[in-house]
Amino acid sequence: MAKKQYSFYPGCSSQKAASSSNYLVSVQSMCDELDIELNEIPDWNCCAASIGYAEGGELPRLALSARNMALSEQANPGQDIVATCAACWLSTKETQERLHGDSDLMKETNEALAAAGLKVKADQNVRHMVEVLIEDFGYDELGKHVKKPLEGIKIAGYVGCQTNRPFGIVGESYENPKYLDKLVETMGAEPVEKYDKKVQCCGGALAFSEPEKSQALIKDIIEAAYDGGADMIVTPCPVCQMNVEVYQDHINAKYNTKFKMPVVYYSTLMSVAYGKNAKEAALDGHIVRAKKLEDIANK
Amino acid sequence: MADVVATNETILVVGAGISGMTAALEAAETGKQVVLVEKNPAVGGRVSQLYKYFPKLCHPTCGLEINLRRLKANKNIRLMTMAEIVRIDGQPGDYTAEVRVTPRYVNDNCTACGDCAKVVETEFDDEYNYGLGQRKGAYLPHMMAYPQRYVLDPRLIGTAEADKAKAACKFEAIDLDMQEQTVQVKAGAVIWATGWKPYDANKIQPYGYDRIANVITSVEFERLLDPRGPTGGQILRPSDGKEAKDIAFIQCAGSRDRNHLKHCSRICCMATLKQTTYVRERYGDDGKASVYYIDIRAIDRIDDFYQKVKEDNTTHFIKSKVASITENKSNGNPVLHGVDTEGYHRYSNEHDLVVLAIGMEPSVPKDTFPVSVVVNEHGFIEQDESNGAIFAAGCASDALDVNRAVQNATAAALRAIQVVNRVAGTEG
Amino acid sequence: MSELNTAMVEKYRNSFLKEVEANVEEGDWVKMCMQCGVCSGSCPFGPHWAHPPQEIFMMIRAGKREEVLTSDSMWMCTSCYNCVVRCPRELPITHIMHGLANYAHRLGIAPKEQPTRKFATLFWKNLAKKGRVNELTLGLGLYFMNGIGPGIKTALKMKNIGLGMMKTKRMNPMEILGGHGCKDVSGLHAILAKAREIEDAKMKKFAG
Amino acid sequence: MADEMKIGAYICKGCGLGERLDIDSLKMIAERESKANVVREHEFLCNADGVAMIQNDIDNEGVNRVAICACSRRAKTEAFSFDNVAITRGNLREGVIWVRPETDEAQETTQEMAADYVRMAVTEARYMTPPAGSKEAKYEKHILVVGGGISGMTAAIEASKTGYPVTIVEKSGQLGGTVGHLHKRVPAKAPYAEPADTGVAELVAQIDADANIKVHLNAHLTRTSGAPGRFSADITTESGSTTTENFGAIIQASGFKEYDANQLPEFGYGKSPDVVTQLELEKLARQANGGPIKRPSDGKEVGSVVFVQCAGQRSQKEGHLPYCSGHCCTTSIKQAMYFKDANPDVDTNVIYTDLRTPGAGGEDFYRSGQRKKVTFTKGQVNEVVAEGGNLRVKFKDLILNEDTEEVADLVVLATGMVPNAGVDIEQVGQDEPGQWATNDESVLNLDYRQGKDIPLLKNGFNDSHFICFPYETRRTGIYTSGPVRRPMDIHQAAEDATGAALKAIQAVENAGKGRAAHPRSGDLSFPSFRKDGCTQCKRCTVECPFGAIDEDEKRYPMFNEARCRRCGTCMGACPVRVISFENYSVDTVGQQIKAVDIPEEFDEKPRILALACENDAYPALDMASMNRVEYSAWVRVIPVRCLGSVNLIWVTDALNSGYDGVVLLGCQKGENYQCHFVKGSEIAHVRMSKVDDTLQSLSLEPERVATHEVAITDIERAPQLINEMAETIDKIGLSPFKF
Repeated sequence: MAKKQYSFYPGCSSQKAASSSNYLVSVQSMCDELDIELNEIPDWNCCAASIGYAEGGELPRLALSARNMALSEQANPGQDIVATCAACWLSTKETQERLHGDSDLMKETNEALAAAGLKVKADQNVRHMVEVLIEDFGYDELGKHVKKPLEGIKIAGYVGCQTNRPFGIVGESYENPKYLDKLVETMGAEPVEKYDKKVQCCGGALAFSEPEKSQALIKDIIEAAYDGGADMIVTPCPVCQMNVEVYQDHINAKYNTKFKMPVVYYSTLMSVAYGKNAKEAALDGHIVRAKKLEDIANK
Repeated sequence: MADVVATNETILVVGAGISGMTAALEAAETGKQVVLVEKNPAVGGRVSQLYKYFPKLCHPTCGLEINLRRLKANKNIRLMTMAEIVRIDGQPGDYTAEVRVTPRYVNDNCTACGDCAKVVETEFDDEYNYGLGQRKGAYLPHMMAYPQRYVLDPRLIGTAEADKAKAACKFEAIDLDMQEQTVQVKAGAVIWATGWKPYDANKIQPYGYDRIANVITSVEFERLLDPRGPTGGQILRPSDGKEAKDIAFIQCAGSRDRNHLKHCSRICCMATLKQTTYVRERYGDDGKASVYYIDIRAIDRIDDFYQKVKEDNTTHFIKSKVASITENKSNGNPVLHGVDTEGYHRYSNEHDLVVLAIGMEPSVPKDTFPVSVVVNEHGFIEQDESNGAIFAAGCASDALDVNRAVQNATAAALRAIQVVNRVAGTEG
Repeated sequence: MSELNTAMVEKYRNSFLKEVEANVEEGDWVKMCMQCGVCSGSCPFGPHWAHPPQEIFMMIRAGKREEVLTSDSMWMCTSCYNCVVRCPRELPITHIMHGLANYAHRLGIAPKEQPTRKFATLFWKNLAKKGRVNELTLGLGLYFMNGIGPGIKTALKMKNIGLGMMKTKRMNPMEILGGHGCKDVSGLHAILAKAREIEDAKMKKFAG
Repeated sequence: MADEMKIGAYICKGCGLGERLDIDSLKMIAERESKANVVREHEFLCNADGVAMIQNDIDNEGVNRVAICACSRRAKTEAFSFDNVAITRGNLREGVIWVRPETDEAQETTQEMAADYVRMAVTEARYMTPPAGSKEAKYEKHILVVGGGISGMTAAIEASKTGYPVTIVEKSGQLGGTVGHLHKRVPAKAPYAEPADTGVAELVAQIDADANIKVHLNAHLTRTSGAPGRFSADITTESGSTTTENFGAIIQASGFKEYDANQLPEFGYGKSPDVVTQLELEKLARQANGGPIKRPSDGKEVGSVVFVQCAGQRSQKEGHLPYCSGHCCTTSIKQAMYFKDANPDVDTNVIYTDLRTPGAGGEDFYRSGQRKKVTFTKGQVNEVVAEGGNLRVKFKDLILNEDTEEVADLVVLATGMVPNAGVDIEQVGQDEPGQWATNDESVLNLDYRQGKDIPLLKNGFNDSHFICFPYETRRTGIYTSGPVRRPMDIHQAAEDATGAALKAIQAVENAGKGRAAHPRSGDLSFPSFRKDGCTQCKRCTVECPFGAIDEDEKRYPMFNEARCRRCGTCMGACPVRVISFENYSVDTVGQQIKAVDIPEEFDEKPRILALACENDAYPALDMASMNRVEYSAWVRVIPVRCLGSVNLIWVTDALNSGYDGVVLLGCQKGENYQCHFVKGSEIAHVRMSKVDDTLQSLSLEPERVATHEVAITDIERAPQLINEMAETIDKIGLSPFKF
């Protein structure tokens, strides 16, 4: 397969020493194996996620994503924009759809961009990394690269919200998407069947502002994984990863549970399965260590 | 079958459900020549799969019996079963239809004695019961199937079973060499009565029809009530065969929903109200029926049926489109989640069984009509000049109940007669 | 902004619905709701909504301006999009909720102590500063958004998480000194300013 | 069929009959006992060869009565249909071998069963004549349409298009009916988004241009008499002039009137001129003609309007309508659009409990209304009060769960449809012959014995078997159409009228050929009546479900053959048995009963007579046998056209001749009747309730006669009812009347 090139939008949380920097590391290792070249959008900015709305109005928020698209069009013309973060992907894709659906909005947005000498056409595809893997490679191809099948590991595929709704991955249902399970299988591990919290919301950004309410949801997500006999949870979303992983102590304290459930990214699994070492797979980037993966990685 | 004599004074009726049969019979009993084409092995259509009709709670087979007697007695109608329209060319007063006839592997000699079915062991999903039960590979589609002739499932052909069946027949009724054939049928006018099919419940993901055993559709529920049906007329739920006494009915399952069918399917509200009476019929005061609805559409004079059901204290109405269904893993009960919008009451209600009042979708997909007619965005045929002498009847024209379908089919018959009369030059 | 609020009250005396359609993101859709309630039942924070979306839509039509805009409910939206994908009438409910929250916030009548309102404001200010979010300052800001006292408490409660994040190199104390950001910050600011200007102008137009 | 009777009896050996039964002895019986002229057996009677054999006898042996002893009359019907001969069926398969066990013990009784069915088939054939068709048959293509609204005009145009001349009688001064008073109509075509032209003008123009359609305005029917093919109607105009015309069939499209809103004072109707009905709003809209609508009180442009749905409808309250009128929801949406299209700033609120916009068009139109910013509120309106030139609408908002109110310039009440069905013949009896007079309330003014108009079913709507056969009224050749049948909107009324036109045309054609109408379509037999012997007891004239029989001044029944539906209820009613049909008579059944061989008492073989309705009970027994549900070998089943045709003499004869029990199996009666002849089953039940006296006079136990309502799905129950009788006889012992 020839090298594949994409215009890459990493997003704030994946930056060096940021909350999902480990995500980026494993994505890089995965891409090396698959011969994917990610051309970072120069000087990209935050997408305002889905929490910027209170202070930043509609147009300012659209302008943020529009700026990223404009920069991408300049630097990486013709390349699909690929995001690894669910929120980044969603905001950008949404902006693109809204601009195309509403000529006034397009006009006003470009008016705003003009203030920095930018212009947006918003005609590039905006895709999530998972889409790239499934649509441009496919499970068979992804499977071919497996060197260390993740045998004996049972994994709950936690899809969450924003990689799933409102856009989602083509061919998947909102209520029961199967792509993570298929990826897990492809990597030689065993998916948790009927993991019925797989699309349950974790509270998203409200995990910060409404911790108790959110942690109640997170508890269910982890509990269901344990019920399904999972050794770990896999997710495609940095917010999900963080929320589900880092509050486990708080939840244990509040509900006197004994949660110690590793939460990793699909890219973590793939890096390990592709024979990368623990560091390359950023296994050291997890507060709850994914022992079983480390064992395989260190083999 | 190949020798179907038809002229441009013949009326071709496509589909022999209640609408098609009505149109064909009314035209024939007015003295017109009719060719009636049905893709299934037997006539009767969807209604023959219903336990009861609303609002009289009478049995569809009762009306079917009369229509069958009319059909048997009427020499003006030529019936072609297992036949489908490939295409129709021509113009008003002069159409030619290409009809594909698939082999039944059983000829007119069949006396429906059933000897073939005795020897055949292989079983297949029973279409008549929406796959809830099994039927033999040699079978009579149902008790009142007409033509009263057995069918050999094509999957049997070439197997030893087929030969066994042939050997068992004393009347040389089984012909394993039957081939598919295409027949040209001339017609002056065409009545398109291809009816409806239940919307694919798998697509309504939040309700987990594909994941939760005890979520079924309203058409399947009808089969459960049939004393000759897969459960012998008992309301036994799929997961564990236990009697379901606390039953939830979800309205607009696929209807009035841009994610599925945008239109209102009209019949579902009355169908559900009717089905709540089944619960009462089986369990008396021990049963419980809960109806989750957006608007109850018991239209025109049969609204009193709704009034009556409302008075039944075992029946409950919740104004709410159910948001999602989960399964109580310990007992297989579906749990309905949502909000009763009349005053905002959040619920998570557990029931023994959920019946989806499934929407009505035109049988023929919008883009695959073998004839050129004006079809609206919902897939129904619009009344339009440019349709020429091709007239929709029944649920091919809109989501209709039986009464309206018959009314509409009778009208379609007259429109067709007007054309063939013109051809014959008999108009006054 | 509350003179804007009075202006709006004036202008849309009897029709809150018209006001929403004119000034709220995707507000045009409110009229299309058929009160099925699937959104209200689909929300993960559902139980915490005093008025779930479908009820809010009805309240808007019923002209309950005060109750809606001062409500804490829209701020319960976690942006999970469950309601959007299930709505039989295609309403972009998530955006409408964001839009209503934003509108109430701008009119200055949103509940002052609403934590999500505060956090969202913080978040925006944080990202707007340098174009990228500084998680550390955001986090600290979050802990202290209810004042020093509770701030310390939360900070302590979050200590272990913080340490864990640092250990795993997912948080960097040095960020406090600046950290990530766009190069062309001024350009970004210009864009945001312009965008805001356009929007305000529109709203003034409606108000005037 | 003048030439002498020649009976052919044909016994089939297929489907196991040959193995299970002694065919030779059956042949013997047919020949020696039943005296069939030709008796043949066949390996496989229903195949081409078997059928050819029979046809050959008909053509060359002069056989004109064919007794086919094979399978049920419901099986192989097409194979065994021979022209110009009388055909009977001895049901040896479904009636005998499929319901009896294949055991040596059962062999004897099974054979006896078969033997009796052979006797019965041949005997029935002996007493049948191939029907020749009614002598009264008259062919009159002219169709009368009563009512010039959408339904009437559509019916007229469609009938004329088909080649049948039409006369419309309209009571008002113009065509158009209610719809003629509308500003616009709810659209009937995609995209179902905007109010559409009513189309009335076009229809009227079409009628004016159609030489085949004659119109009488300001006219009504002062007398209607006759029958399909020979109706005669007196058409009287306001001026008093009367013309009499002849018609082949009649379509009653007399429409509806708006419910009287004065019965809704709680909604302020009558108190404020600004509370109007939907029809009154149409008037305002037409005056405004696309411009802003002004309110009646002071001519102020309406700035806010509230629509109150289900006003006096769907309500059990005294004086309210219990039903839903179906069209009002979309009508209100359309009317709200009148306001929005003229001025988008007008506040329009539709207050409903259930919004009913069915089908594809309905839901699209609802969305279109929302797009135009019509507000929809699920609520219950309690009161409308006029106050300071405004209206205060007090209602409970069912979503926000609060009592609230809204001030409006105008309130529109969605009141319901009340059918113009004429007089209720249950209440207004018919005048005596000779004293017959026109009734101004009546629509048809029929001079029929049973009353001036068509019977009602419920809530003032005309009777109709409204699921499977909606057009079947109880007055043959007269078809109701539009809102007299059930509430309906314009689109449905037009469809309905087109269908009614077909039924009328069909009635014309059938009457012309002397054939029966639905459900015995094509039946050429007709009731023949022996005047001498008639006691003028009136039972037949009173009981005929279709009002087919009138009375002459001497009180003798006058059979209007073309009105007759061939159910035989008159035959069942007649105490002196002077009414019969060529192919169905007191004898065709009575002689079968006698033909059965009644064993000696000491044989201890009871005999049960089952008279089963051929529409439901008989098929149920057939299907039972297809499932091999066994039932008593003592029973002999005779299918009847309708339980209403059962004459008491059959029961008494049976008991007299030694039967031990009689079971009557009919259809469900009552409001939700399933009887295809409407009243037959009910009448039979009434008659049988009186049979006890007869039994007492014979000093027999009343349990020996049982009457049941059976559904076609009673596949287990029907046989069980027969077995129950067998058990009863077991208990109470055999009949003393054995010889």
